[in-house]
Amino acid sequence: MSDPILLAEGLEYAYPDAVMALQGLNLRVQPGRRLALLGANGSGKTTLLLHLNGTLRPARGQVRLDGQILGYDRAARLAWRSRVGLVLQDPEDQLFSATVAQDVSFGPLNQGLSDAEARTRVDEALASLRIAHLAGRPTHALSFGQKKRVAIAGILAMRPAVVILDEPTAGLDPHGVAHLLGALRHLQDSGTTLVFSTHDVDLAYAWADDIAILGAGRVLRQGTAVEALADSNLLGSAHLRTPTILALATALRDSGDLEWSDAQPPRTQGELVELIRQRSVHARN
Amino acid sequence: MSDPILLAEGLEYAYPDAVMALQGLNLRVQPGRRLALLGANGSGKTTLLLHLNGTLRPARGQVRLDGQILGYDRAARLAWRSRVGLVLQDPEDQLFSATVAQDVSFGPLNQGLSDAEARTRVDEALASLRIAHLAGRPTHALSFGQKKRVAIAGILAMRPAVVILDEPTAGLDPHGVAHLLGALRHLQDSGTTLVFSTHDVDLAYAWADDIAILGAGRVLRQGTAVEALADSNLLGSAHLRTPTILALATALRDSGDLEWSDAQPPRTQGELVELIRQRSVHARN
Amino acid sequence: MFAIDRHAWANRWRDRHPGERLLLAGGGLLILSLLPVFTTAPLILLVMTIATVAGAGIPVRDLLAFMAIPVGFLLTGAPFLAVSLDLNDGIRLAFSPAGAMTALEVTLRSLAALSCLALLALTTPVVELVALLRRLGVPSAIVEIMLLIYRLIFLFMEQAITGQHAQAARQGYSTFGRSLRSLGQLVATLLQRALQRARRLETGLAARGFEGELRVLSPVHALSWPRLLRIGVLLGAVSLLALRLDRWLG
Amino acid sequence: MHIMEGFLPPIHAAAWTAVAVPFLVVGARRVVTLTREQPQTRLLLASAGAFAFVLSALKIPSVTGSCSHPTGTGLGAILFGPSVMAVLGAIVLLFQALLLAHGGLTTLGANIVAMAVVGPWVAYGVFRLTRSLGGALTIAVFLAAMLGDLATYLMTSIQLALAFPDPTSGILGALTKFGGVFALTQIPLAVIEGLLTVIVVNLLTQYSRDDLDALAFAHGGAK
Repeated sequence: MSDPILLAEGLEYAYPDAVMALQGLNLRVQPGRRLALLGANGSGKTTLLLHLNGTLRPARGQVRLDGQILGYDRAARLAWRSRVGLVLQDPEDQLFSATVAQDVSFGPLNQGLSDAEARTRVDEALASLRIAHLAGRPTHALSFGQKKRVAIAGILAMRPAVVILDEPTAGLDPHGVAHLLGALRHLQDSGTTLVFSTHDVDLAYAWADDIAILGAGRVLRQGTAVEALADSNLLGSAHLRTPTILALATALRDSGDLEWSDAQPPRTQGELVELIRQRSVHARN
Repeated sequence: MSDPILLAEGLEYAYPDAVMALQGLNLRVQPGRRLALLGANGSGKTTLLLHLNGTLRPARGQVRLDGQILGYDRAARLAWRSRVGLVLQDPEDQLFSATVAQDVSFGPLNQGLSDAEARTRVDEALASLRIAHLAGRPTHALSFGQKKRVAIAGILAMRPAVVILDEPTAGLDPHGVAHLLGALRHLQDSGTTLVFSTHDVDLAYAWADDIAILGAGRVLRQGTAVEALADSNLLGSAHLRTPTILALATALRDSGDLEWSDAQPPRTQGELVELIRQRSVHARN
Repeated sequence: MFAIDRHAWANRWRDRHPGERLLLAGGGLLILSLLPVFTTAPLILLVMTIATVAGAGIPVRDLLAFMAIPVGFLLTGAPFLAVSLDLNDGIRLAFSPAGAMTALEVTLRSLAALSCLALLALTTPVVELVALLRRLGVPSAIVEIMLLIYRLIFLFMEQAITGQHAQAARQGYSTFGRSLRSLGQLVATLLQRALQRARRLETGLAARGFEGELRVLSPVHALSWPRLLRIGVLLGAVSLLALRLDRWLG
Repeated sequence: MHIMEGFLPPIHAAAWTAVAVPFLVVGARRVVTLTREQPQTRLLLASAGAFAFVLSALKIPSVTGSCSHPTGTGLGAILFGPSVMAVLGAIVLLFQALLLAHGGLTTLGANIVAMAVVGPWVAYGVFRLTRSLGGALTIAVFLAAMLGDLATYLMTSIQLALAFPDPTSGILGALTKFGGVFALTQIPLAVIEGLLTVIVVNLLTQYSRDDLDALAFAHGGAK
């Protein structure tokens, strides 16, 4: 196992109105992988994300970036946020400028880049999310899915090593989800580490390399997707459920209809259907 | 087929910024059933819902309630909204009062009920959604799922014959979805007609009696859930996809592993797993 | 979101009529205004603190947190009263014994008054106090607007905080100039969203028969006459004791 | 800066409350008329009021590093007009006292006079005057917000000076004392608030004309 790029150790945090949000949370983020933070509403996902980019400061515990314990003075936070980008759930919360290109340029300009450099970054970020054609459009006239992608582009333009996304697929239709995941995959291929929070077990199973299951302000289990989702009791107690594809694939293996190894389980509808087809072709031959 | 309780005929509507939202839309809502309006973002779902309760007035076409063409004067709208309740997607758009009980009392009082009657309605509505314990709680301190249920209670307290819900499960975790659907099922058992919009094909398939597929401001197809979802090309062109359970059940039938009739297809993860188990028990016997 | 509000909704007196606390806190402020400060203030401070902590069950720590910011203001403000400024002979600052007495008086009165405010604010939801305004002749349109403001404050605060987090994530507060610009963008966006929310609420409430008025059921809290009487007696006793002590101290 | 609970002598607290009342009555009448003509105005005004509360809770970036909050009087007066602002400002001040322990009940009247009456009226007056003299919108907004802010603090200084005249040099000396302290801390903040308000109004006029039109009702369409 390589050294984690981000490491949260014993985080504790309570909101001003005394609601305890994190209660001794430990998490490791491996570089270059996709980590899903899977948890029900109120399990502390968003609070954790705000700790991972230094927005919130834990009452106890610490966050390490590349092994270094992070400070909370201004300079440290600025450096931290250049390495770790955070995309919040509601794009309305993070689009402040009149046009798409202006909005995406906000981060690079704040980083002190020149106008020309910022422009390059904007073009790059929009292209990597396949929304270059939106550059001149007014932000308020975008569809929800477009706003979501513009918000992500605003972070990408800062070229962070880790991109953290809060519920990236919330509110998107199947087509929008596919489009977004395609763009994120492209991002990962270029070496970016991805962390995303979700309560969608099917999404986490289909799309994450690693999963951390959150409940009551703690990480209840962390491992590869299959490891983390194996225990249906744990999932139930976290107000979650077993992913549909995994449940069916398991039932089909139990009934002797299908064979697959834990190392390479079917993850998506397409993969499972394919497996069923192949088997029936086999059976016929 | 019984007479529709709501009937939309040739609805056309354009927003002030000239975006055409409905383009000759026809829809029939059968009494006592659950109808899903399934469509991608921007397909006109919300605009349609706002027509069904008389909030928006079509440029062309008409809406019939119990066979009567509906008017748009004040009295007609009030009467209409007493019969047809609308729950918006974001509960924050419908909750305005400081405590739950106060908020829920708003509709009944507007209907001209006495304080005592309104109080009874509030208690009833809260009980039917299993949130009686929240009555005295401040609205702003509720969780998202609780807010959603309080917003629905605010409509139920008016005792509408039809309840329309815009994306009722959006933002809810698996546990919250299960809880909400349980409450809505209970509502249907008492004779209420339910119409809900969603872009979640799995939800629509698992939970609707009838489905209308929307695309580009029209109903592309309406029928029972299985009928409406049979054509995967149509779903693709509407930016949707085949529900996972239906896709797998079909693959398993095609491969000869499973038998089921179109009249009673497996709808949920549980049903399909059960079917697989039964078959393997059969096979062994 | 606000610690004060959380206590107001969940304390031992939650189900009692807000008029009772209003009488206690308001009566405390009244006698504090009418009677000699040096003897009345400590008594009021004592009574209100005991009522808040032992009566309503507010933890001492949270009561102290309530007092912390205003007391900070007091500690920086009051010393100014003890200093006199002589303008005749150039500008000269000097300690003034009379001013020191004023400073002490102001400090005592502020602390006592603050304890009355704490009792009221920590035990009574703002909306229940606002509802009482209707009886004082405040037009119902104003009262309804106040109640709605209360509800929307939480919504908009959340958006403001989240918006600032989002801007900070993009280095929006890295320099003074950028901070100002980010804050300006945030405020403009918040206003736009506030107005959008008003329009969406109009649709949402129309579905519930909204025609302009925002009438809802009032919560039923029975007014307890025995308790009101006891509060009256308590305030009377404090007044008498304060006067007696004042005479005794001469 | 709010005058805290109990700080003013009772007579002064009562007197300032009496001064505030007529402004509130006039403002309330205007609000009642507006809501009668257009019932939905309730929602719009409530949103405006909640916005004003949130605005006053935001932290202003400061050069020195100490924390401060915008008063919002200038922006509020320009957007909503001074008579409506008196009511909204009073509501915000009451809520600040009860939710945040900023200000107080006995000092509510004095704080209303300074922050919800004097500040907004000065801001509004400066804004109209500058505009009618042909000043650019940016200049008018800056002056309105800055002077509205300073007027608020000047008024607070006067209130404190009247309540606590200097033992040697009387009210004038006290005013110099309080005013001097406030001037030192407040002039930079007033300038910052002026700049901030310019940024906000510029953004709104560029990208959000409809919203400004929607608000213009509150003061008879004044722009």
